[in-house]
Amino acid sequence: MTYLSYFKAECLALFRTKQRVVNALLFFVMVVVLFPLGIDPSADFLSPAAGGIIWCAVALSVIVSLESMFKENYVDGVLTQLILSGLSLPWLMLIKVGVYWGAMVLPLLILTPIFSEMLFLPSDSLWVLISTLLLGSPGLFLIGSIGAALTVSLKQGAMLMVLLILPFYFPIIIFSSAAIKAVQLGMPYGGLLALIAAISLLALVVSPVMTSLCIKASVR
Amino acid sequence: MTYLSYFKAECLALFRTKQRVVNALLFFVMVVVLFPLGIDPSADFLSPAAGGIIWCAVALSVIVSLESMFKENYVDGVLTQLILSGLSLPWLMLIKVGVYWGAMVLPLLILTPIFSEMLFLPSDSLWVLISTLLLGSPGLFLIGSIGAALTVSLKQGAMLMVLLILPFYFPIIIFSSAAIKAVQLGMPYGGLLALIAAISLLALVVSPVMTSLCIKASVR
Amino acid sequence: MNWVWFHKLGSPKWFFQWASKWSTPVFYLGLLCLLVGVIWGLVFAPTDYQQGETYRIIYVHVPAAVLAESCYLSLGVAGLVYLVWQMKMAPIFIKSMAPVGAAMAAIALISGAIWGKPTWGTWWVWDARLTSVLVLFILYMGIIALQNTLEDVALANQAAAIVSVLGLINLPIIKYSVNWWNTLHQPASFGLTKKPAMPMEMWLPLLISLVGFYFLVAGLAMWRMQSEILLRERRSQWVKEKVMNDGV
Amino acid sequence: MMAFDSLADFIQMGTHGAFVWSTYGLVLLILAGLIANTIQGRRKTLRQLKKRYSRETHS
Amino acid sequence: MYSVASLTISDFLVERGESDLLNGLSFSARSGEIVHISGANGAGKSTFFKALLGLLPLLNGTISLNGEVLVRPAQSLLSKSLYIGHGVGLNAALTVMENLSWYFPECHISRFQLVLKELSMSAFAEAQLQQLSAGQLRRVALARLWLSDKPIWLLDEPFTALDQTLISQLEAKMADHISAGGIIILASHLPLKSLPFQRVEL
Amino acid sequence: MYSVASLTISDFLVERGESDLLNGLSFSARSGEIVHISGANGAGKSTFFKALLGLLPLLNGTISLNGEVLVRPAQSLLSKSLYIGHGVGLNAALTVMENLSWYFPECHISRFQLVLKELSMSAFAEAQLQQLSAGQLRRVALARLWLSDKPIWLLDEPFTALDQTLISQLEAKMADHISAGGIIILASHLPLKSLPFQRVEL
Ligand code: HEM
Ligand SMILES: Nc1ncnc2c1ncn2[C@@H]1O[C@H](COP(=O)(O)OP(=O)(O)OP(=O)(O)O)[C@@H](O)[C@H]1O
Ligand SMILES: Nc1ncnc2c1ncn2[C@@H]1O[C@H](COP(=O)(O)OP(=O)(O)OP(=O)(O)O)[C@@H](O)[C@H]1O
Ligand SMILES: [Mg+2]
Ligand SMILES: [Mg+2]
Repeated sequence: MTYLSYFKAECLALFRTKQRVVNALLFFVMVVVLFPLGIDPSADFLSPAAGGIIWCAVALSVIVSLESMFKENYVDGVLTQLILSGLSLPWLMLIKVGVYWGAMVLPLLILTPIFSEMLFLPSDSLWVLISTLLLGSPGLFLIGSIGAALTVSLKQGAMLMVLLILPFYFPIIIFSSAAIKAVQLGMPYGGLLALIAAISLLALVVSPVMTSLCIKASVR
Repeated sequence: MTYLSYFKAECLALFRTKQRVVNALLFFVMVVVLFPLGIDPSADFLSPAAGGIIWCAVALSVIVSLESMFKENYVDGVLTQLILSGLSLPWLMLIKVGVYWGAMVLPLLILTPIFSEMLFLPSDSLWVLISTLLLGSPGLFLIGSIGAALTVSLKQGAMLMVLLILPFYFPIIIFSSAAIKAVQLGMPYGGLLALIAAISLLALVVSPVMTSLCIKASVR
Repeated sequence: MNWVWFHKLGSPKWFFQWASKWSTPVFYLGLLCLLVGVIWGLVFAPTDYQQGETYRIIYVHVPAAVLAESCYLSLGVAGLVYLVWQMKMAPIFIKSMAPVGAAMAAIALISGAIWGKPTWGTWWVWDARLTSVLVLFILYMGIIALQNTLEDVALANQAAAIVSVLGLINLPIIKYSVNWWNTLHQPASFGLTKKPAMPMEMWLPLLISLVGFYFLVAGLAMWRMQSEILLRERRSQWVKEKVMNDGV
Repeated sequence: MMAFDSLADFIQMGTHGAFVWSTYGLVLLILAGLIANTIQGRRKTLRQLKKRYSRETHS
Repeated sequence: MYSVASLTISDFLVERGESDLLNGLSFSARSGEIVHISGANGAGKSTFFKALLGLLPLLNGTISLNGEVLVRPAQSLLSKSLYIGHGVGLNAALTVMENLSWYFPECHISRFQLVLKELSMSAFAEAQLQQLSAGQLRRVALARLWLSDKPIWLLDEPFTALDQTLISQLEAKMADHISAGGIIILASHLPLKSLPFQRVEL
Repeated sequence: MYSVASLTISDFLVERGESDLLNGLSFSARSGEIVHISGANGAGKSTFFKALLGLLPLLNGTISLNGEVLVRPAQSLLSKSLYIGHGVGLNAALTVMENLSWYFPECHISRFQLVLKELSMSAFAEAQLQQLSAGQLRRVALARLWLSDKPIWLLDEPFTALDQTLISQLEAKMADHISAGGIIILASHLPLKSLPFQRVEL
C-alpha cells in the first residue's frame, strides 16, 4: 500500500458510488427548498436571509455526507489495515478528506448561482458567497472528518455527529453570512474572508492528526 | 415471538439506547439554533418565522433519527427473523414506529414552549403549534418509516432518505406553518388542523403496508 | 370489457414486438408535429398584444409542463399496477419513464424561469404552480436516485413502485397545500392561473406542439423500455436470437 | 402571413430575442441529451448482451 | 414426536447475479433424518436456504411437506421451521437474556438460565452483545435451538466460530432432535462426526 | 530467507470489559515455526492479536524481536507482519482486482490473475464484493498471504467459511512460508492437519 495507491483507490471508490455525490447535492437542494416552503416565500424575507440559508444547507449536507465516510471501512476492517499499513495515518486521512472535498465542492459551486437566484440574493453578493464557500468549505470538510472519525464505531452516527460538529461550524457560518450581509450593506468584508480562510488553515493543521487519533481509538 | 414480546423488546431497546432520543432532541435544538445564528437573530425576523423554523427542525430531526431505525436489525439478521416469525409484518412495523413516536414526541412537546419563547413566537400561537405537532408528528414518523425501510440496505441512507421523504413532508409542514401564521393573523385555522390530521390518518393506513413491502424486498 | 390487451401488455415479449413496430413512427411523428407546431408558433403566429414576442416561449413551456404532470401520473399508475398485480412491465416502464419525466419537468422549469425574467422581472417566485413543478422535479430525481443507488433489481423495482404510488397520493395534496399556502399571503399572482383567451392562430400551433410532445415522449419511452426489456429478459431464448441474429 | 417583416426582426423577437432563443436553445439541448442518452443506452445494452452471449457460446 | 413426516425439495433453480444456481437440486428428508448440504465456496448453500424460505424468488422448483406440494411454500414452512444463518438475528441493544425472552416470551426465565448454563454462557446472561467474542455471539444465536419446538431446523454453517466443546454439544443436540423425529437441513464445510446423515453435493 | 529470527511474547495481560485476559501469556516463536493458539470461545485469542498489534493497550507484557525488547512494539512489528482478522479489510465499493491492486500497487496485474486462479476466483476478478459468498470473500482477504512478503503472519481464524479444498491449499501455503523461514501465529478452532506446530493454550 502506498499513498498514491490509496489515493487512487479512494477516487475509484467515490467514482463508483457517484450517486452518493448526486444525493448529497439533492439533499442540499431539498434543505434550501424547505426554507421558503416551511417559513416564508416572499422576497422580503428571503433576500436578506439567502446567504445564511445557503450556508446552513451546505453545513448540513456536508455533515450528512461525511457521516458515512469511514463507516464502511470500519465495518470491513479496512481501517485496521490502514493503521497497520505503516503509512502515516494523518496523511491517509488527509487524502480521503481531500478526495471528498474535491468531488463535492465543484458541483456545489455550480448550483450556488441558481439557488442564490431562487432565494433572491442580490447578484453583487453572489461573488462573496462563492468566495466564502471556496474558503470555508475545506474547513467544513476537515472539521467534519474529525466528527466522522469520532462517531465511526456508533450505529447511529448522523445525529451525534451533527451535535458534535455543528458548534465548530458556527464560526464559519456566522462569518460567512456576516460577509454576505456586509456586502449587501456596502461594508468591507475582506477581514471576514481572511478569518474564514484562517479557520480553514487551522483545520488543515489540526484535523488530520485529530482524525487519525480518533480512528486509532475506535479500531479495536 | 409474539406482538407483545416484540413491543416489549423494542421499548427496552429504545430505553437502553435512550442516548439516541436525547441525541435526536439535541439535533433538533441545534437546527433551531442554527437559524438565528446563521441568518438573523432579531425578533422582527424570528417572530413570524418561528413556527416554520420549529417545524423544519422537527422534520429534519425526525428523518435523521428514523434513518437508522431498521439498519442494525437488518445487519444482525433480526429483520430476517421478523419476516420468518409468522407474525404479520405490517403490525410489527406499526409497533416499532409507535414506540419511536412515543419516545420522541413527549420530550419534543416539552421542549417546544422553551424554543418558541426563544424564537419570539407570540404565546397565543403556542397552542396551535403544539396541536400541529401532536396531529402532524404521527404522519412524519409513519411516512419516515417507509423511507427508512426503502434505504435499509444502503450503507449511507440518510441523504437518499431526506431526498425521498421530504417531499412527502412538505404538505404537513406547509399546513402547519400556515396554521400558525393564520392564528397570528387572526384567521381561522381549524380546517388546516383537520387536514393535518387527515394526512396522518392516511399515513397510518398506508405506511405499515408499504414499510413491510420494502423490508421484505430488502432482506435477502 | 376485454382484458386481453392488459395481459398482453404484461408480457415483455409481446410488448417488445409491438413497440418495435410502433416506436420509430411514433417518435418521428412526434418530432414532425413538434417542428410544425414550434415553427408555426415562432414564425407565423401573431404577436401577443400584451407580451409582445416573448410569449412564443409558450410553445415549449406549456407542453413540457403538461407532459411533466402526465408522466408522473403514468408512473403512479404503473407503480400501483406493480404493487397489485406484480406485472413485469410496470417497473420497466417506471425505470424508462422517470428520466423522460425529469427532462420534461426541467424544460418546464427552465423555459418558465426564462420567460419570467422579461414578464415578471424575476427568474423565480415561490408561486404555487412553480413550486409544485419544482417538487415534481425533485420527486423524479428521487426515483432516479433510488434506482441508481439500489443494486438489487427486485428491490429497486419494489422501491420505485412504492415511491411512485406515494407520489400519486402526494401530488394532489401538494398542489392543494401549495395553493393554500400561497394564497394566504400572496394573492393573485401574475394571473398565471387565469386562462388567457387565446386567438385560434395562437392556440392551434400550441395544440400541435402539445401533441408533438406527447408522441415524442411516447416514442422515447418505448425505445428506452425496449432496451430495458432486452436487459431484463436476457436469459430468454427470444432475446438471445434477436440480439445475435439481427442485432435489433 | 408571417408575423415578422424581416429576418432581423425574427432574430430580435421584439426586444427580448435573447430570452426566446436561449429558451429554445436550452430545450433543444435537453431534448437532444435525452435522445442521445436513449440511443446510447440501447447501444450499451446490445454491446453488453452480445459480449455475454458470445462468452456463453464459447465456454 | 413432531408432526412433520417428510420434506421434499425438487428441481430448485435460483438466479443469483449473472448465473443460475442449484441447477435442479432435489432431495427428500424424512422425519429423523439429517440432510448435509456440502459444496465449494460459492456453490449456493446459503442461496438454497434463502430460496427455501422465500427470501429469494425461485425460478423453478417445488417444496412438498408430508407429500403435499405447498402452494404458498414460504408461508407454510415458516410455522414449522427454525432458520439460523450467517446473521445472528439478535438485537444488539439488548442483553443476552433480554434477546432470548423476546424470542420466547412463553418460556420462563429459569429455562433460559438452564440453557445458558449448558452453553457455558451463564456469566454473560446480562452482558451486552457487543461485549461478546465471535464464538460467544454464535452461542447465543444457537441457544434458540435449545428453546424452540419447531420440527424443521435449517442451519447454515452452524459450527462457525465455535470451539470443539460446543461443536460436540451441538452435535449431541442435533442427535436429540432427530431421535425425537425432527428434520435437520444443514450446510457446513465441516463433516459431522457422530451422526448419520444424507449427503447432498452442490 | 526472511530477516526475522525470533519473536518472543512475555507476560501479556490485557483488560477487556470487566475481566483481565491472557493472564501472563508467554511464548517464543523462531524462524520456521508455527504457534497455534487455541482456547474456548471468549478465551482471548482475538484479544491477543489486537494487543500484539497495539490496537488494544497492554496492561503488562513485552514483545521481543530477534532477542531485543521492542520499545515501540506496535510500530516496529507493523513493517514485518501481516494480520488477517475477523474483518476482511476490503473496500466494498471496489472490485476484487481493484482491492488487490490497492494493497499491492507494486505488483503487476498478471500476478494478481495468477493468485486468483490459484484460489479458483478467476471468474470473480471483476465482481463487486457484495456479490461474493461468505467463503469467496474470505478467499479474497487471504489472497494477501500469496502476495505479501512480510515474514510474520498473524492469522485469526483463517479457516472460517473456507471449503476443504481451500483449507488444504492454505495449509500448503503456510508450509511454504515456514520453510522459507517465516513465522506464523495462528488462532483457530480447527486443528492443523499436516503441519508441525507449537501449541499455546489460553
Ligand atoms: C419556472 C417557472 C414556471 C413554471 C414551473 C411553470 C409551470 C407551469 C405549469 C405546471 C403549467 C400548467 C400546465 C397545465 O395546464 O397543466 C403552466 C402553464 C402555463 N404557464 Fe407556466 N410556469 C412557469 C413560468 C411561467 C411564466 C413566466 C409564464 C408567463 C408569464 C407562464 C405562462 C404560462 C401559461 C400561459 C400557461 C398555460 C395556461 C394555463 O394552462 O393555465 N409560465 N406553467
Ligand atoms: N468490546 C468488548 N468489550 C468488553 N469485553 C469484550 C469485548 N470484546 C470481547 N470482550 C470479552 O473478552 C473476552 C475475549 O474475547 P475474544 O474476542 O478475544 O475471544 P476469542 O478467544 O477470540 O473467542 P472466539 O473463539 O469466540 O473468537 C470475551 O470473554 C469477551 O466477553
Ligand atoms: N448478492 C448477490 N448478488 C449476486 N450474486 C451473488 C450474491 N450473493 C451471492 N452471489 C453469488 O451466488 C453464488 C452462491 O452464493 P452463496 O452465498 O449461496 O454460496 P455458499 O454456497 O453459501 O458459499 P460459502 O460456502 O462461501 O458460504 C456465489 O457464486 C456468489 O458469487
Ligand atoms: Mg454461505
Ligand atoms: Mg475471536
